[in-house]
Amino acid sequence: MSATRPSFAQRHAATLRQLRFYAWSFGRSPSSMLGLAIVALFFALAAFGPWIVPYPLDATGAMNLGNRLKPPSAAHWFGTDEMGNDLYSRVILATRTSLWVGLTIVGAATVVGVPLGIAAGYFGGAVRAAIMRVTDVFLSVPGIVLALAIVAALGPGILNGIIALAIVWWPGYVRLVEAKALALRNEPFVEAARAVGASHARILAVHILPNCTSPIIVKASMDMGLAMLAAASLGFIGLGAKPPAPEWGAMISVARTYMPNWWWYAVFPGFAIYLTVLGFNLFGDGLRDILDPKSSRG
Amino acid sequence: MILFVLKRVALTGLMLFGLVCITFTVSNVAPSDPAALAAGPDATRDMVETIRREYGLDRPLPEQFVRYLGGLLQGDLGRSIVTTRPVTQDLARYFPATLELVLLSMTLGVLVGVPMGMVSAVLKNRAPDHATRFVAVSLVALPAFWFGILLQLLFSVQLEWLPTSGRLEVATPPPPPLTGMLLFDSLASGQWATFGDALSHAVLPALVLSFPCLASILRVNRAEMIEVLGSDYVTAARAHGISRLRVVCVLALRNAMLPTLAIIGLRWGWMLGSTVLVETVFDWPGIGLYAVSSAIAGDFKPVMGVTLLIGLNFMIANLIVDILYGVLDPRLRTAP
Amino acid sequence: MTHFTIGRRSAIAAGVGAAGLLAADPARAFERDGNRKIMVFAGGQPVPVLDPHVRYDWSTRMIQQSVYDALAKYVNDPPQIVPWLAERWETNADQTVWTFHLVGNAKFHNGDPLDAEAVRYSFERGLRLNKGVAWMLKDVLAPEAIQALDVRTVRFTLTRPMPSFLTFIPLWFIVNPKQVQANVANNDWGEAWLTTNAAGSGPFRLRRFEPQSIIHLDAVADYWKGWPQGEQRRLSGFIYRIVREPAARRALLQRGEADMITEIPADDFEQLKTARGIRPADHRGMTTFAITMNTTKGPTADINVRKAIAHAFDYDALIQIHNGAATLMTSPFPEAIPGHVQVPGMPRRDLDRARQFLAQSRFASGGFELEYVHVQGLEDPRRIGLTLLNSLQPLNIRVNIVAQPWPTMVSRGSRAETAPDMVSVYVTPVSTDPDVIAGKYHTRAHGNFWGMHHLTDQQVNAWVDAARVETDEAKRNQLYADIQRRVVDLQPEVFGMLANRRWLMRDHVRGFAYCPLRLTGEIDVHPMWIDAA
Amino acid sequence: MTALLDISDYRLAFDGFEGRAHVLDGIDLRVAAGESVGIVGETGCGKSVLARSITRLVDTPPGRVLSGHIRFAGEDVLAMDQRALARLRGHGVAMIFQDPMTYLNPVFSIGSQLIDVIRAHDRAAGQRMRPRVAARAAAAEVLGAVRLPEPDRLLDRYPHELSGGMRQRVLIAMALTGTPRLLVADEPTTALDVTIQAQVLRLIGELVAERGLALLLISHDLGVIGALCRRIVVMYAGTVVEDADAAALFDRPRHPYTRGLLAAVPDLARPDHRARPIPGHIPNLLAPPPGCRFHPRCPLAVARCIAEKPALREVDGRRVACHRAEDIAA
Repeated sequence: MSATRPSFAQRHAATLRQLRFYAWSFGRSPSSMLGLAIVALFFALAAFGPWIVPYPLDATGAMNLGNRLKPPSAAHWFGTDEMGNDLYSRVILATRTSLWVGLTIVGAATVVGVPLGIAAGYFGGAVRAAIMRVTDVFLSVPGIVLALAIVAALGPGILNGIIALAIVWWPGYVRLVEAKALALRNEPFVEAARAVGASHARILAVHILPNCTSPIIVKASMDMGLAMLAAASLGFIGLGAKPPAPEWGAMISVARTYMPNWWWYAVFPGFAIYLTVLGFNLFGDGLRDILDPKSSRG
Repeated sequence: MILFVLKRVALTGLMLFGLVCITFTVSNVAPSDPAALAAGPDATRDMVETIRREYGLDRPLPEQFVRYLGGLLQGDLGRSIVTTRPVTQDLARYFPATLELVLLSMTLGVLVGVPMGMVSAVLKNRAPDHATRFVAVSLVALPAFWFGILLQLLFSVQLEWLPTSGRLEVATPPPPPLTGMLLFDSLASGQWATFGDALSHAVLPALVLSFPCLASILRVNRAEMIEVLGSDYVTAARAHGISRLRVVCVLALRNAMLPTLAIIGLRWGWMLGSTVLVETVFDWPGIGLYAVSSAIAGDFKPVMGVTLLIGLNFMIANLIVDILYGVLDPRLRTAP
Repeated sequence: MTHFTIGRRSAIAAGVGAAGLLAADPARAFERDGNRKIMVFAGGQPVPVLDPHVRYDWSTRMIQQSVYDALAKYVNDPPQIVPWLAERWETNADQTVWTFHLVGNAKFHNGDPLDAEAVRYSFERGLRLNKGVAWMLKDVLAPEAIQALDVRTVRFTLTRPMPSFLTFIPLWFIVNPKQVQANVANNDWGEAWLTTNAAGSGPFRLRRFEPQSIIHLDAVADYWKGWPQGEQRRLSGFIYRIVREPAARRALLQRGEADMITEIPADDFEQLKTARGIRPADHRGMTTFAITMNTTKGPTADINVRKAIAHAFDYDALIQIHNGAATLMTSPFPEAIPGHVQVPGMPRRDLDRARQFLAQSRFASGGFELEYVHVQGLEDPRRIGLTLLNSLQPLNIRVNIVAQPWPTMVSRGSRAETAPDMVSVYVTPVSTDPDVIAGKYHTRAHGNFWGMHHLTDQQVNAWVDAARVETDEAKRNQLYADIQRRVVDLQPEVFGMLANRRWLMRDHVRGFAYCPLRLTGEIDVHPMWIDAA
Repeated sequence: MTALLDISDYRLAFDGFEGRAHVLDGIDLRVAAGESVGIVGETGCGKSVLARSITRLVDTPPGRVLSGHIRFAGEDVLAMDQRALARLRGHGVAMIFQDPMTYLNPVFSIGSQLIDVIRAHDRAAGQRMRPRVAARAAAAEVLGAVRLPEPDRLLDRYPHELSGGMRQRVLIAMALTGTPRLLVADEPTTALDVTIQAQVLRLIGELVAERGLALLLISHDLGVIGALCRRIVVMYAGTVVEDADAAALFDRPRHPYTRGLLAAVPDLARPDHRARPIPGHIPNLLAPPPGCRFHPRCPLAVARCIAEKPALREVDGRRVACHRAEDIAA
């Protein structure tokens, strides 16, 4: 009977049409496509960086003091830094650090924020009041200042930076998901599910969570860039990655004393941050336009 | 309305308490001895002890916490070990500078962001719109600390159009203190030269600080404007022959004010926080710089003070925005 | 009220309203006040607390030295102690009683005479506050043991012989008791008030004190000690401008908005020292840099590991990092400290010997990781950390470079169990007293940042204790020589280098005189002037 | 004599994902001065787009006019410049819309919105805009004209403070501030309670009669249209399928779709009559069916219906677009 079985395309016609529509809308926006391209490049560099850079050892503590602060050249496309290391290699290899930072912060924020948000929105009442009050407190904390305090207390280092930023990042997700879950709670299909005696867990898993995914995906993709930017900012204040690991913010922090005569030292890492954050933001913006068009808010 | 405000104030107090708990915990998670820093590198142990006693750091943490809370109720944020002065005095000294910067940035953000958002919305999906959105996203993506340095090098070092850092030329006497905001004070006392001097110092940091805010305002205004322009009442207005210019500039702008206001409320605290970076780059002696230098010195009372101040600002800003919403939005005005 | 005639500034300021941001006029290079000039000096370190008995670091000391006077003053290189408020002094045979005779004409800025009681009060205040400078004298001097014998005579009676007593005297500034007492709150000895105010007698008085940005001093026209450059040339004022970014400081100097800057990155210095209109000052410093190793725990407890590290370390890189503006230590003591000897066999990079040492240790094949902690935000120690990491790779020793805030680092280092394996430590002697340096290796030092090695050696202890009370100079020097050799042998640290102290100034700046006993960026403003039309 | 409104062969499409949607496909419609015409059709048949097209309120892009023209009082609407358009909107064609809540700006008072419209009309007429105070009097007057009590006080109130019926009256007032000759009412009563519906319809009828306006009433509700209109135009999927006198249409529908539409209406007067929905769905306008757009749902469809698009032609004293119009028994 296999001959009469509907093909994959037929079975999922609606889904495929939806996806085609997304792709079509996304592709129509040049800025979204640019974002996609940058994000793809970023992931590629993070994945294959060590194999494509000319001096992979320069990110692990090599020194070449005879070659300090050389301007960009054929041998060193982005020039060299104050330890004689190849900046091109270090900038490329730092993508991995950034990727890791972005993923971890956003991941942690999602893991903490989404369940809390769903619980608050779905259960309402005292649960919601408690969760949202705590969230509001955290939201009112100036993120970078709290992160600064945390890192100053724990000591610098990427991990501490990530912890600090994750602590200030999750409340945004609670807010986002809570509003959505609150709206969904009163949707007829949820009421129907409740009426037929579905368990809370089932309702949450089957009805609430899937309907929250679009805004979460959009926010997460935007936050990737912003989290990297925040981590770089901490790096700049001197609270970033441990040497010799390359990290853009920390590189700029060192490089600023070499401005403007050794401009390449600060310019390339800064541009890398800018491009990456830009890419993720454009990408997220594009995603929002197609997945969550109603919410193009600040 | 009064009840609403009272409730909000009570809630704000509760949230401040939460904030104190958070910052206090954060400040004490790691073994750090700011007293050693204050005592100086050569100090003997008993000298460090003297300072520790003086600042109550020798007490058990719960006691320190209770004392801090007690002080807080009387408006006392403790003393900075590094400056030896009460944190409230330091904040009073540095906050006006930050406030000046943030107000200027907000103004910039609104003056540029709102029109750009409107233009972008009117020309939706055409070249200027794509360009504007690209600029908006760029402004968010630019690392403020990096771009600030670049601007500084361009305008101050290479072109020598603007001063490098600080708030006034060294020899310019500050205007008679009124608010501590030099721009305001110099205007109030009619010192135009001083005003120009202060403005030329504030331009770059304010510009850099305004970028994310500007982008937000732009984005929100664009979205709101698109929504408004697509709304039935705009269709109706157009059907009644009201010119497009008037529809965009007057009717829709009024609708756009509310979300802009909300953004300002949201961004207010956020911008106070991000002065941490901008003030570091531009040597702007405000609370951001104060927080950074204190944090690096392990001097946590000032960090807590700054956090609380910004948190309080955030809460108050939101309260004001909520109240203003009620005033500006007739739909909420009569609502209970 | 002084009137500034500041041509370009006013023009800029007036024009800015209309965005009239004029291009710089390169001819202008200093602030004028009538015919006199105001010197602008830019550095990165603020002056949070001005009280001379509470705080001292280079920027603070520079302002303190300008608004206050001490009984004596350090000048010149090699350093000398010259009479200042005291015109002469004498001591008894065992150096326990010191008597100072004051000049007759010194007066405070408010006109009060500076008498013996003011000196007594100031020393008592320093001791009672038990902060800042107190450590120098608190062990030998009780507040009651200071006597104002008459208006111009002060006597200090010490509890034990102290040959180095005089070396600390220039660091104790004299405050005006009347002014201070008038501003006492809660029995604080006027501490709160003196934090941002001054009650001194120095060549300058405080005009504007903004601890994080600008400190503006006015010269005292009738300064009791007079002006070495002559009344005609003396400055009208001095402005210390706090500019945290090195690039911004540099720009200020290049634009002529600062007459002198300090805290200059080595590479910047190289570029600017030959620039037109700019003059460098480059002098051998007194600040030792060492990598202190924890001698009580982990691999570094093993002396052979320590020696292996010391012989693997790339000393040349230390010099290279400073673009040659540093000298390697030839002993645990800086050269300018009396009693310094060149210790033979100071470790230098020699990988074979390093491997031999490692082979003799319990960790013959390496394979372990050591933590290297440096103060967060300091660039040179970070680079040195990278050098260390690189140097130890051949020994199969990994290095974990950790930046920590100073208080955290000190807090960790105060106990042997938590002290890091390796820490970068700068030590700047504030006086020429060798006991301070030798004391770094005494058991007493444990708990202080320079004692993070937690070394306990009875021999060193005994010698240090003997030397500090030995009044015979030859015997004392012999003891210090023994200590230096012994310490090198024990290798509690990788003995590093002494970085040069460097300033850049516009070529119209005159009267700069280097003295190694000032702190890193500190200058003595009193004799300085600006030679320009 | 030319008709007041003359739409001929008007074809409008929207470009979007998956291609071009042919929303209006060759509309022919004439409205004479003072005539009341109703347009009826299912949701999505293009009647609202048609209404908006009359005053060029359809944004292009995404809209795109493929052919045809629209003339109002002899002037080509599609060729008008902004000024002429403003005049048309103020003094030619007035529109009232479906949902009075969303068509009033929530953050402005009623008075402010009315005054804006009045002043805009002044300008469109080439006169000096009267000052807001003077315009306020006019606004109060026009509110009175739509039978709203206490118009002066009403001016200072906001849309959300009014009931639905009042809001619709305000919208009608707004439409009548100029000197329109044609009133286009797009589902004016759909969002209202049934009791209010009748009042509003009566009001519209009275105003149209008083002022001698032509009326183009758009609704999916045959009852509403029947109450006010002498002539009814039935639209299906972007085409006019039947255009007839109301009585004739109700009595003897000549298009199968019209017949289906009538059959779908429950008739309370005849309880035995069962409402029968039309089977099938509205066609996908991206790829409309060839020939007659109704043929997939038409019980009478023949091969010709698939092959050839039926033109509007005179049959039985009306215009019908059906090859089998003659075959449909009355």
